[in-house]
Amino acid sequence: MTDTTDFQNLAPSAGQKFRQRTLPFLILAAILLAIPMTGPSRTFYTVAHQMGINVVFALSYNMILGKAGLLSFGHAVYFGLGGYLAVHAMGWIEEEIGLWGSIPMFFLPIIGFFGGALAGATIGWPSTRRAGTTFAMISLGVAELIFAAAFMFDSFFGGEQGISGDRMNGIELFGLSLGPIAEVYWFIAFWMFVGILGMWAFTRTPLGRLSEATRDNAQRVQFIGYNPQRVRYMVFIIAGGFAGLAGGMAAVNYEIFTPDALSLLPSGFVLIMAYVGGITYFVGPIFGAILLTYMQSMLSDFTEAWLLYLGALFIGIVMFAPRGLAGIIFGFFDGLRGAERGAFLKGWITSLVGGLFMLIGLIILVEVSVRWSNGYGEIYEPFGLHLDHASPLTWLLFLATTGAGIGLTALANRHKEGTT
Amino acid sequence: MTAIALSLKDLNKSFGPAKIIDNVTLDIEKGERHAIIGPNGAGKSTLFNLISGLYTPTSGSVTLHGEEISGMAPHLINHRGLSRSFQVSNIFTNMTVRENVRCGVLNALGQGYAFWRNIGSNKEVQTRTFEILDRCGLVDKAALPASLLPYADQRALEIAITIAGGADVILLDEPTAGMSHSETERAVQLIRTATEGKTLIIVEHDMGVIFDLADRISVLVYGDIIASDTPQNIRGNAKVREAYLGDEDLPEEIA
Amino acid sequence: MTLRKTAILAAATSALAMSAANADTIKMAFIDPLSGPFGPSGEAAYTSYLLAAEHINANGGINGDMIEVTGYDNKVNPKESLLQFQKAIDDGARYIMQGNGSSVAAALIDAVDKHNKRNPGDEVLFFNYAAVTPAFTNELCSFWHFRFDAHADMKMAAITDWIKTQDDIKSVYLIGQDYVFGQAVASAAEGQLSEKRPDIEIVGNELHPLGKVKDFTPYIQKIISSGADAVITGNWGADMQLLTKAAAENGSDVPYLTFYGGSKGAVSSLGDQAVGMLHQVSEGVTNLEANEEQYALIEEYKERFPDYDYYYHRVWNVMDMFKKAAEEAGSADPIPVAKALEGMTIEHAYGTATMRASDHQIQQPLFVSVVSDDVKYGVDNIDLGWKLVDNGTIAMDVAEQPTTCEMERPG
Amino acid sequence: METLVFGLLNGVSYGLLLFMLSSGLTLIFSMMGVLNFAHASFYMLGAYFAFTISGSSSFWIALFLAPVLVGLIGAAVERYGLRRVHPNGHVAELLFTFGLAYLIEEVVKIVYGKTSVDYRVPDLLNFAAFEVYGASFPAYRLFVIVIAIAMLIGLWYLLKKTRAGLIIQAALSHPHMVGHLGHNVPLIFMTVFGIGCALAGLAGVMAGNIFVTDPAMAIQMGPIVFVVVVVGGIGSLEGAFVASLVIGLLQNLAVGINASFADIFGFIGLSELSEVGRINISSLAPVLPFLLLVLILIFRPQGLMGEKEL
Repeated sequence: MTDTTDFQNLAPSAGQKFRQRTLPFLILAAILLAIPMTGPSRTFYTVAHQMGINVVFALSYNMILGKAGLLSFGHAVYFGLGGYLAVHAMGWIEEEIGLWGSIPMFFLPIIGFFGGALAGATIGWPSTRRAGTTFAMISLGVAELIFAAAFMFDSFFGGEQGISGDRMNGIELFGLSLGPIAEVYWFIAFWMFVGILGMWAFTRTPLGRLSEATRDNAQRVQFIGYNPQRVRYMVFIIAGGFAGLAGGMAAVNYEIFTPDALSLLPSGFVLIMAYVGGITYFVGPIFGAILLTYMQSMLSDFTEAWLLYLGALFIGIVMFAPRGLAGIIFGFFDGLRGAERGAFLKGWITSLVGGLFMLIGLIILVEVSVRWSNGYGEIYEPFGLHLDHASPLTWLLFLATTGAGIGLTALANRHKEGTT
Repeated sequence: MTAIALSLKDLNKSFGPAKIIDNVTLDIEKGERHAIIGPNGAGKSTLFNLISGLYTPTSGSVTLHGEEISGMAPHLINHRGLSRSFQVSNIFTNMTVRENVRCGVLNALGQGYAFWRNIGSNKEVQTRTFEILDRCGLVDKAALPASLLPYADQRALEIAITIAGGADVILLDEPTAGMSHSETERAVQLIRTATEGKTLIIVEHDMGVIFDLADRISVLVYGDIIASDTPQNIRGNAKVREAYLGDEDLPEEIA
Repeated sequence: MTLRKTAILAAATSALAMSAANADTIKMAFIDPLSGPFGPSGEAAYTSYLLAAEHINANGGINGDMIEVTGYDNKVNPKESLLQFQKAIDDGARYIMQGNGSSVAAALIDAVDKHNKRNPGDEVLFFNYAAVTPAFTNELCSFWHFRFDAHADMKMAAITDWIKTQDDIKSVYLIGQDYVFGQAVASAAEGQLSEKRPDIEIVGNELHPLGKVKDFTPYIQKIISSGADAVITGNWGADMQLLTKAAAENGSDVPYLTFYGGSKGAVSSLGDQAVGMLHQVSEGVTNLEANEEQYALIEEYKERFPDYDYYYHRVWNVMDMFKKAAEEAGSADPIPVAKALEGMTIEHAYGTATMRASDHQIQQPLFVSVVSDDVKYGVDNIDLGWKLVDNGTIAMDVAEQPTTCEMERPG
Repeated sequence: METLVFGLLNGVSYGLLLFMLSSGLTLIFSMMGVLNFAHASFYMLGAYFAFTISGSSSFWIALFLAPVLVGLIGAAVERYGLRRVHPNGHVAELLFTFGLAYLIEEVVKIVYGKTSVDYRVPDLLNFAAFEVYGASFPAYRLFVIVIAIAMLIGLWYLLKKTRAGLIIQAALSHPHMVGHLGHNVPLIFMTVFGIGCALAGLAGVMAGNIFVTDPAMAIQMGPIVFVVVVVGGIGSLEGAFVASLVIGLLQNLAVGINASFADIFGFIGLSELSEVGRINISSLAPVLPFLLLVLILIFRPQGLMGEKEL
């Protein structure tokens, strides 16, 4: 009864495996290879590098938030410490101290991984004994302490100016001097791919599965013979390592690390990235990292109220789409495959249009208010419209779009409730 | 005389002033199927929690295969070969049935914390998982998310997780609670095959199940074991009959 | 204000663009915070650059070319600054301006060096208008970096020189933020005081954590009980405001000699208590004697940007020097401009300014001023403003400091 | 001696201010399990509202009106925001308040501008109450102490002596039981959230003019409030009170200590020249609360006086 064919039937078929596991990585690799062929600008490269780093960082954060169920307010500590170690290593390579001279710059993210994991192992030792809110609060306290310490130990953190290095040293690998930004692209793309692959593979390991089991039911895990604290601790170390990997990527990309990298701000930002993307999906944080990096670096060119939009987006996701962007996207495709495709599509489009209307209303309100508040006499003029804070047209437009938006979403909701 | 698998000695547990377990002493032999019965609130679940490490005894000792385990963390007790199920289904609802069982199997094979190997690549793990699923009649539901299982199958899965780790002392807490008559029959069959060759300790309200399964029965009343004997002798024990008088669960089978 | 397409600027340039249709534009990138907690600080300078550029354009531009200043929001974060720096280069900017935060400035100096080394022919110049860490024109000096603000040691020289003339100051208390900059300020104060007034006793030298103190009262009470006659601080941002506010509240009425007392909101948050107490050192004060043109400029600025005050006088120095250099060089390319800037002297509203060639550090007279209720121009939209103190004009050569810079110049 | 007196005086006034701010969060956190990240934002709103109201009328009207307004906004946030998120669990609630803090800050910036506003101590109280060792103790700080104690008594009376208070108290320790007893739990939650926010608003009214009223004041105060609540212990207003005073005193007294690590640990060979040796106790003062937070959570997760773990 235990012949091999039987249990293999339980596992997904080879075709499924290819579609669900191999194909996405092939597509990712193809995209990464294709990007330089489009002749991207310096800005594109810079933003793309930041995205690559944030993708790895956000995924590592989701290892503990999404998979292990630990809410941390201090994940940037591991990113920062890993990055700092990598920047120091950059200096050692430059000065060819000991064996360092024979290590290519290309492998710095591994040093970062090591640094992040070491920091995770040290700080995680007391903190992962607890879960839930206690853990969250410890992470907050630790982050504050480390950030304060960063200004006390200048030899490692370099004070306010941080530590900088030069990536064009050491042995060249793959013919990459890492000088021009287009060469750094291959470095970032390689390590982002390795990072994604590594963290995805982790979800397929016994420990990866066990961390989910511990998140859902820590008590039961104990009674089948696992120590939940040990599970959390090990996952925490590995997540710290991948955060450090991202730090190492950042070290090479920016050639500088400053104490800001350890502060509560990036820790909060990575939380937002992961959550907005969708913590219940592996790809969620990737979506979140890409969108939020774009918002951070590009949206600030168009509006100074970008933080307001960021806050609104975050609250909107928390309130209306707790499974994040990934949840919205996959929900859409699931709905399309579902039985009542027509009704679903109708409802979905209604909500979408409603949401868009509300967004337009919000934008009008915010942009007009911001200009009025600045008092420079500047006026919001989208598409040649002249939207003054005193003009009735402004408020008419605002009320009309917002009203239409609310009406449509309410309609969509009623429809949804009617069908289910 | 056969070896003692589990031994409770002068076990006490109090919550504040309330004494829930009162000087319980009990030896269970290897391979024995031992049932614990008693009216509601007699302390059966507390006793299980003491044995399995959820609670620390106020005083007294629990020894497993001659080794003291009282006060040990649950996972360490599990490592020493004791595994328990829960009265309320306590499974990993976000995983498939197969993955639920596999969690237990991995531990037995010492790969629980492995982060360097693919979970699907180990043949032995897959074989063992299949074996357990098969024994518990869950093979055809292996790919279903555990949350979608019907109630009786959830109970079966609870047992499957419990035995998956390969423990030789199994504690089952009301495995058939809430089941229909036919489901119960199937469950008893399942328990019988699943715990073959192992030491079984079972808490149950359904006397049919008890008398069907057990080699020996202990009766727990107000934290105290008032009798511990073969089913035959328990039937005739006056103290037991007295304790059960007025209990709505009074089983006709006893008479 | 849309940062990249400022309507004001667009209006101004489009009117001129018609007359000089085939003129090129010189793109200058302003990389500083324009949102978040430090947003106002960046915006006050940004608006100054916009107005200065507008004036230059209205007068025919530089060699006939128009200037376009574009803001890039760096959120005072070094990494984000590097990203915005790349964006600025992409947009065609060859000149960047930054001033908020020494960490950002250090990152940018490094990035500009590397960029210029790795991209010959595509060089970029960095005009630092406010980051005052002395090292930038000493051991960290760079050919590509020009500083248009007096650095910390120069400001301290101005403060100590003024103290030299104040016979009733017999003891001084130093308080600062606990990091490189605060420490540098403290050691400069100690060194210079012992040289200029050996009789002054330094009764306290306190460093507090950066940006973490919510209530400065205990520090103030240490100051009061030390009996100090004056307090010197390099604090900036909330640390500056909270410190002086706690001082006023607890009745510490000795002079507070600050680097950043002039930052926005500091005076208004203190109110009348600031009068006679809050001092600052700067390269220009609106209430100094000046020509009508300067008064008109101050008033125009206030009218255009009512939230802010004419504070960044040095921004006009940056732009005037740049214009003069580009015209002397006959080109707006960075290397000729940089060479022309070295040693250049201009006359500005409050004196003469020289860009010292050896370290690219501007040299100019400095002014110690105090909050007063008897002024022509108030700040923060109240009646209080800055007034020069007696002996408050510090000559250029007094403020001048030696440099250890060994500059590497391109070929 | 001087340092001790100053330290005590300031420690108590700062500690009481902290208590005003954190008592509301203790109520909210204990009962609803929501670690409200936006709590300090309500504190900021209190200060800004007080600025507006005292500008158009008087400080004394603001003292009553501003907290009420903040409380109403808080109640509305609970009713239309948090309640919706509640079914998704505590993490979602926490994240909601996290986003709310961003949003409130940006809206404040639009309405009041990005720089600090000129919110002053009322003239009536703008004098020195008494002098110790040459330093004057401002009357307004004395007023803060009085208001804080009045608030403490009021809160105590409300919780211990009124029927509503008894229900709230029961809900603090046994939220589920209260629902079973037929009370309208959502209404209680909304009320408590509103009251909690109003208390934060009151703290904002009191503190906004001592410190600086600007859009960054919420971020500055936020983390320390958590420290107070967690160190004090869940469900324990007494704990929050003790923790506020402890932290207030700790910070103020540590400032007065002029010793460096090298002075203290010199006997084990710590040198004045090493980086660790150079660290000064007084410069460490503002980070001490976080050290306390981490140590408490590791060694006594129920806090100083709490009954249950987090």
